[in-house]
Amino acid sequence: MSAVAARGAPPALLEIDALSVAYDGMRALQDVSLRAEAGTIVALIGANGAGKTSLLRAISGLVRAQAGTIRFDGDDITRMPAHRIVKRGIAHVPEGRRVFASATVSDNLLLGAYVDRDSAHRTARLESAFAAFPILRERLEQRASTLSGGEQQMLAIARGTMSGPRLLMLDEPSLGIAPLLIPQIYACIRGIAAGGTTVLLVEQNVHAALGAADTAYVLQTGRVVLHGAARDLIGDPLVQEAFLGISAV
Amino acid sequence: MADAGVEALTTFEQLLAGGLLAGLVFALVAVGLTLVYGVMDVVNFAHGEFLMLAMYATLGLALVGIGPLVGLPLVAIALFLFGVVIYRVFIRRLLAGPPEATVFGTFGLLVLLQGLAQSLFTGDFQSVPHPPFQGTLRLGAVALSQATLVEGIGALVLTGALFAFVEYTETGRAMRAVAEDRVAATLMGIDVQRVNALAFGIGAACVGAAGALLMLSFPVFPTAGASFALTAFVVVALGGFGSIQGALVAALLVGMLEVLGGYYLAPELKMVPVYVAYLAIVLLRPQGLLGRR
Amino acid sequence: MHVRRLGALIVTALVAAAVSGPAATRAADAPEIVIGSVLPLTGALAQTGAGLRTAQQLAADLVNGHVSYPLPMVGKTGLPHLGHARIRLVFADSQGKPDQARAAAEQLITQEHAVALIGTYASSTTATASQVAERAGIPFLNPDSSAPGLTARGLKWFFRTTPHDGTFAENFYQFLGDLKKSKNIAVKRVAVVGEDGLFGTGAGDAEEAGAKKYGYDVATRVSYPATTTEVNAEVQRVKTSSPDVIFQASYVPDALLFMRGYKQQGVNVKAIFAQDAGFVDPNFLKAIGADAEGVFTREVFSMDIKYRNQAVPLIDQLFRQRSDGAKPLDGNTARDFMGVLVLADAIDRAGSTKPDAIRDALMKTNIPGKLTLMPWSRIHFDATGQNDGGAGIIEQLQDGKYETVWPFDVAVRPVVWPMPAWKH
Amino acid sequence: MRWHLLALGAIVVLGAAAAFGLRDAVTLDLFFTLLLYAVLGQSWNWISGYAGNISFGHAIFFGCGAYASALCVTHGLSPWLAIPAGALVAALLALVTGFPTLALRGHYFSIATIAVAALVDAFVRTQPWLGRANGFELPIQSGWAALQFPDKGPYVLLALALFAIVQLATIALERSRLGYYLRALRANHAAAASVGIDERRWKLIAFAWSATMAAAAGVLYAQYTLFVDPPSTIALAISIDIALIGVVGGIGTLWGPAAGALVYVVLAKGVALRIGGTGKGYDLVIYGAIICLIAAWKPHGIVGTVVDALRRRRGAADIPPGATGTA
Amino acid sequence: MNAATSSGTAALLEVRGLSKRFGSLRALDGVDLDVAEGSLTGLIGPNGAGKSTAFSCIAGADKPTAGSVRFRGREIAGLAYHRVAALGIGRTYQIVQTFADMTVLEAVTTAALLRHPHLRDAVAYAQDVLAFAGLADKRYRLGRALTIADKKRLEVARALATDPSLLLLDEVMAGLTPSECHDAVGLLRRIIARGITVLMVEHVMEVLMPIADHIVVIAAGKTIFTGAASEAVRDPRVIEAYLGSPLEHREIAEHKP
Repeated sequence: MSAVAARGAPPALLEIDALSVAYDGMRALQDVSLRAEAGTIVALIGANGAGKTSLLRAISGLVRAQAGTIRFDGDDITRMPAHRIVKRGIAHVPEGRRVFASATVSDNLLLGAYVDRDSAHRTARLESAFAAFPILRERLEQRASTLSGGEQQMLAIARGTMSGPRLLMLDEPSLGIAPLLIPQIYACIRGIAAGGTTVLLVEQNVHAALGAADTAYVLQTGRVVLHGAARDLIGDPLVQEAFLGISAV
Repeated sequence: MADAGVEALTTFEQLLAGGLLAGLVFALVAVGLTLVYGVMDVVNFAHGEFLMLAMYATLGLALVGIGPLVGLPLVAIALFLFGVVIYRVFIRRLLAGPPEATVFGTFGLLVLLQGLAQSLFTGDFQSVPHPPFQGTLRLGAVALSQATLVEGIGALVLTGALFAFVEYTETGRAMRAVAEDRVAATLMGIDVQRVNALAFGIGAACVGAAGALLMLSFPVFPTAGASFALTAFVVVALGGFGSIQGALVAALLVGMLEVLGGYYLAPELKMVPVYVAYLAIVLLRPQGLLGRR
Repeated sequence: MHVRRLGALIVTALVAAAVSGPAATRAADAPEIVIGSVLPLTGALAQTGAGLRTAQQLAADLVNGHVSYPLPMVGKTGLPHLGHARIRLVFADSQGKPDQARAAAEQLITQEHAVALIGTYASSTTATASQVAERAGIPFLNPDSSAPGLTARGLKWFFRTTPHDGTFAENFYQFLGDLKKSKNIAVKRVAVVGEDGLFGTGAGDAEEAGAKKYGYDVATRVSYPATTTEVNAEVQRVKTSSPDVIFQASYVPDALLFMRGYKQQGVNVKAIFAQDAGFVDPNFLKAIGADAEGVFTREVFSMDIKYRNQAVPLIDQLFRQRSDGAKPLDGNTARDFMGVLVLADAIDRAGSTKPDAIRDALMKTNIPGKLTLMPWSRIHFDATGQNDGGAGIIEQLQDGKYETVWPFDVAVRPVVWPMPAWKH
Repeated sequence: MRWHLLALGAIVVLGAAAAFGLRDAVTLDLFFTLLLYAVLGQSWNWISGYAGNISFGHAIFFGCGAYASALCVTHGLSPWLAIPAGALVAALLALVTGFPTLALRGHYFSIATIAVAALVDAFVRTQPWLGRANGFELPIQSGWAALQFPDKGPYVLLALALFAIVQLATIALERSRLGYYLRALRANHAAAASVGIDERRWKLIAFAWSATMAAAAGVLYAQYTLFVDPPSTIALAISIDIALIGVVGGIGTLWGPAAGALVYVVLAKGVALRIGGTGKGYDLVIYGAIICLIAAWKPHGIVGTVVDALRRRRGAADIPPGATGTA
Repeated sequence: MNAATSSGTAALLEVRGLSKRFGSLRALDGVDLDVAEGSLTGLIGPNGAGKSTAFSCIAGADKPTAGSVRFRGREIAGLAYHRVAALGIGRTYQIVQTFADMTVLEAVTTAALLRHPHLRDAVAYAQDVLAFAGLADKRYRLGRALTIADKKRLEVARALATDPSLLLLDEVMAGLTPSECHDAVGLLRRIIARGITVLMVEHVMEVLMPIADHIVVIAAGKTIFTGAASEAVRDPRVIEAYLGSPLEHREIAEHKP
């Protein structure tokens, strides 16, 4: 049941081995191992405070690992400064979206492409972002603060794709979004993965997450308690308990 | 005696024009300060001393035959480098401490730079020899100093350039991102330390340009920056810390209030309307005229 | 002219040798007499203070030396009535702050056992330092502070050689009176302009009082913050009050702002009377050029005066040698130089280092104007301790140089009246 | 707490011994200045340290006391009257200016204090009854009734008494509702409100007391220096000196202001005395460099650093109350 | 329009039509809820539903854009934060808000000073509260040096020390291990036993099920359900809002770019 990275298996795009993280007097992650193969969608699920966000923050370099290693495309990025990790090809769409509220939609998107200034790349990525979220094209010159919550979420995801990452990490992309829009966002996430980008997804909406993901990891109080193919996990009572506590009813 | 009304009107026009130009000069000095604040939340209390160094640099160039306007880019570049170095070796450290560390750290810098100027350049008042634009421009009954006019135009160009830089360039965009959300900016691949250093350098370069222009009409001495800096702090706070447009609007307002207050109230009370306006405005809008939050 | 310059050079060389070399005639065991000097050696006035210190030290060295000048006590190898005791100046820093001046005075009296104090330039620091001397019963000689109130405090131990703002203001009105007599000029309205610190306020008050006394109208009184960066309102106020002359007390930056403002706004007056300070600063002249032509200033000293004392250029030479940046002797440094001589003279005449004796001697001081560097009739203290022989001079900027134009008997140039109109 | 009282007691005993035993005016002057600035720093510390509103206008309250003293003496009233009068005016000024401004946060408050101080300065400079730029010179008198002495001893005793009162008041503050509330407000004003703390009310109380202390120091200063004018009492430069003393020592700590005053007196006065006489500003260079170094390497100030070190040594674990400077 | 007021039931807190906008963002869009005296009411909803904003508006930390908040029949909407606290509403924060540089005892004492102005009394009361909350042995630790569970406990203790009649608890269980959760539930039961009315925001319904008398579910800024906990988990609106509807591949395919 424990998630041990399969030794001897071919190297995955992202390989995390025995990662431990602590901050603010709190042990956030303990001995976490995880693999994400190129082009797949990996879901991280678990209750609030289980350590999902901490894991993403550790990968993107926002918090320092106390022990363990994070390897991306074969290279050790455990102690790399956050801004250089982005250059390596990892984009992180953080919890709470954190769009640049007073900047325009267009500026937000261009900031997403900060590490890649090739204008042809930018144009192409802009086009695919608009294809995924047509509303953004209409809102291009509006300040991000004037967007609705759902639009801000779309902007955040689109911004994450603008650097052309090989790994896109999404922290609760369905948060605060009208249910009607969720399928649209997930369709887009699948589209991104289909384009060859690996997606690491933290999600509270278990059905949405497991429906979209290839593999999934269940976290509880900083540890991986379960992992496997997403399809297999959907019906697992442990998942319901770990995350919802509703199965008991 | 019917002329009395006409004369009063002329005086008013003259004061208005004078206030406007004075305001532009304040904007010239304030704009670099507000940029630095906006990006990294630091009020650089040594801002006036940066200005003073720029004025000395301009003087030095003038003494070897390079006039203030030609020297301006050189001074701006020199101040830029100075700003970057100061950020890298000093300000960065302050940012890691408690909020009051930046306050007294930059105060220490103020004292240090004044002392250095005193020991290097003596306390004498010094002006550039034969500065250009010493004439007067007349628009009807209104007479304006050419030098102040050039300074005012410089202020507009500088404010405009800075605004355009921050709004429309890649780096400016990165600065805005850092200003708004350091973490999110990092996630865009922006090196926050580098952007901070750059912003501090550009803030210093603005002061460099301001210093070069001010040498058209002011002498330099070790405490020359202080007179401008105090007004600049009020301008920046009034406009909203971090807002470039806010600084321009506030500077014009301060210039107007100072000149009109000085005339219609009393010259010794000329700063009274300025400070009262500051208090009134921040009490109604705690974030300043065009500040956010 | 040439002869005089040559003579000056020779004497200079001799004095330089005398001052720097060992004085053979000095009694080896002659006691030292300590005079405490409180000066602004750090802070905003530090540079002025450094010059004053140089001037005072020069005076002390000349008193202790053996080269003679037509100046009191100079060249007698110390104080003859005290066994050729040398005087030693001990300096203490006022930082230009009243509380620090007080502490400095106390230090000099209690630790250095100074027999008399001299200083302190800024009127506010002189006020506190002189109180310490008063309390301790030690004579205090003030050569350089201009607030009139200093000698109106009823102090027993306070003596001031320099004329004060009241005298300077009176000088301007006397000058106007003289002009009226000789040239039949008519001045009625005066504008009084000054920075809002002690300097500008003191000068302005005295000028306003003078206007009342001599029957002039005060067209406007403009008091502005010294650190201001623009004077639009101030200049308009002066302009709309349409004065005949302007009295002005400003430092360099504000003096420049005002002069440019007057020119731009076409404020045409018959004369601008400056309270020296910013208006006589070399940089002011350099920066403003021909536009300041015709400006008058009050002074206490000028190298261009028809001096009655041939020591003036020689002391100037010596001072230049010692001062930072070869600065010429000016009103401040000349007054402080003389201050030390006045004290030395009194101590010598007292023949004692007892404070009472020195005070009595000071009260009997009577040095003829010819034996000073100053354009004064004499140095003699009235009951308040104020030198009643002090007077200012009035200079006018002519051909880029301040030339003495009043009193007429020491003037080197005739008055140009009115000031030339602004050239555009 | 016991240690604080013992330390204070030791200082009072030593200071009193110095006041009675020493005749050396220079040393006594240094003591007096040190104590006076420690009082001013502590006064500033109440509002800017404990409550966290960094003020750059604190000198106006000092000025209230100094001017009250000058007015009393020049109008033939007892200078003792200036203590309550100056304190009252200062407290009122604090209430009137604090009511609108204390709600401002961060630099907006700091600039507001500069603005208020500039307005007070402009007011004084235009009022003939306040002596305008000329200020007041207090006539020389002697004796306890006149609060003036030919020797330094009594002044040092008075300053020592004031210092002791202010330190005791601060110890009491740290152990009072007000002190707890101020620290809570500084740490987190929203959380403080959630436990029912009325920010404006408590900060106004602190501001008024703070002003009162500064005014008392002002009276003592005026009676000591016998000269009161705007640059030496209410100017921005004085306010900045006071603030620097507060932060260099360590804000929000009981002994910080005293430590800051020590550094200030030793550096600003000592360095100036030793090497300032050239007019070349070396004293400023050294003083400025030291402030910079403290800001960069000891940003919590001297006492703040000691307190942090103590805490760290004890493993941030079971520190009984009163064992550290802030407890 | 306001049934609860006229009915005269013992509703300690009545919220009607509570709305809050931040710029163009509608955080709350008409929330209604009642909290009966002595009850434990759970406020649940998905992340971003507006639970914390509703708390802030009730506690006075935010001013609602519209709507009414009545506490003991008295309108308190828009009242200053500290006055609401003084009236007897205590709260905790979702993201722990410590008083930096204060020990546990000092922080709780600060709160106790509201009802016990003398420090000695406040400290004594704070000691009681800490013992009650199970923090007595950590009273000299700095707040920032506690574990997350103890920080949450400290927040509860701090709020309790103001002697509230209504306690608003914002996700006090989030991030706790099962055994810590167990302890926290124990504390909650003791709080209720003291007669303090509790309104608590939770994300995890499991916690609320056994202890809540009443559940209010909000989603997208609106109240969508009020009733017993056991009913809530069966309510289709709640399930959809809370769990999200299962994504059909068909749906995704429709939206495929």
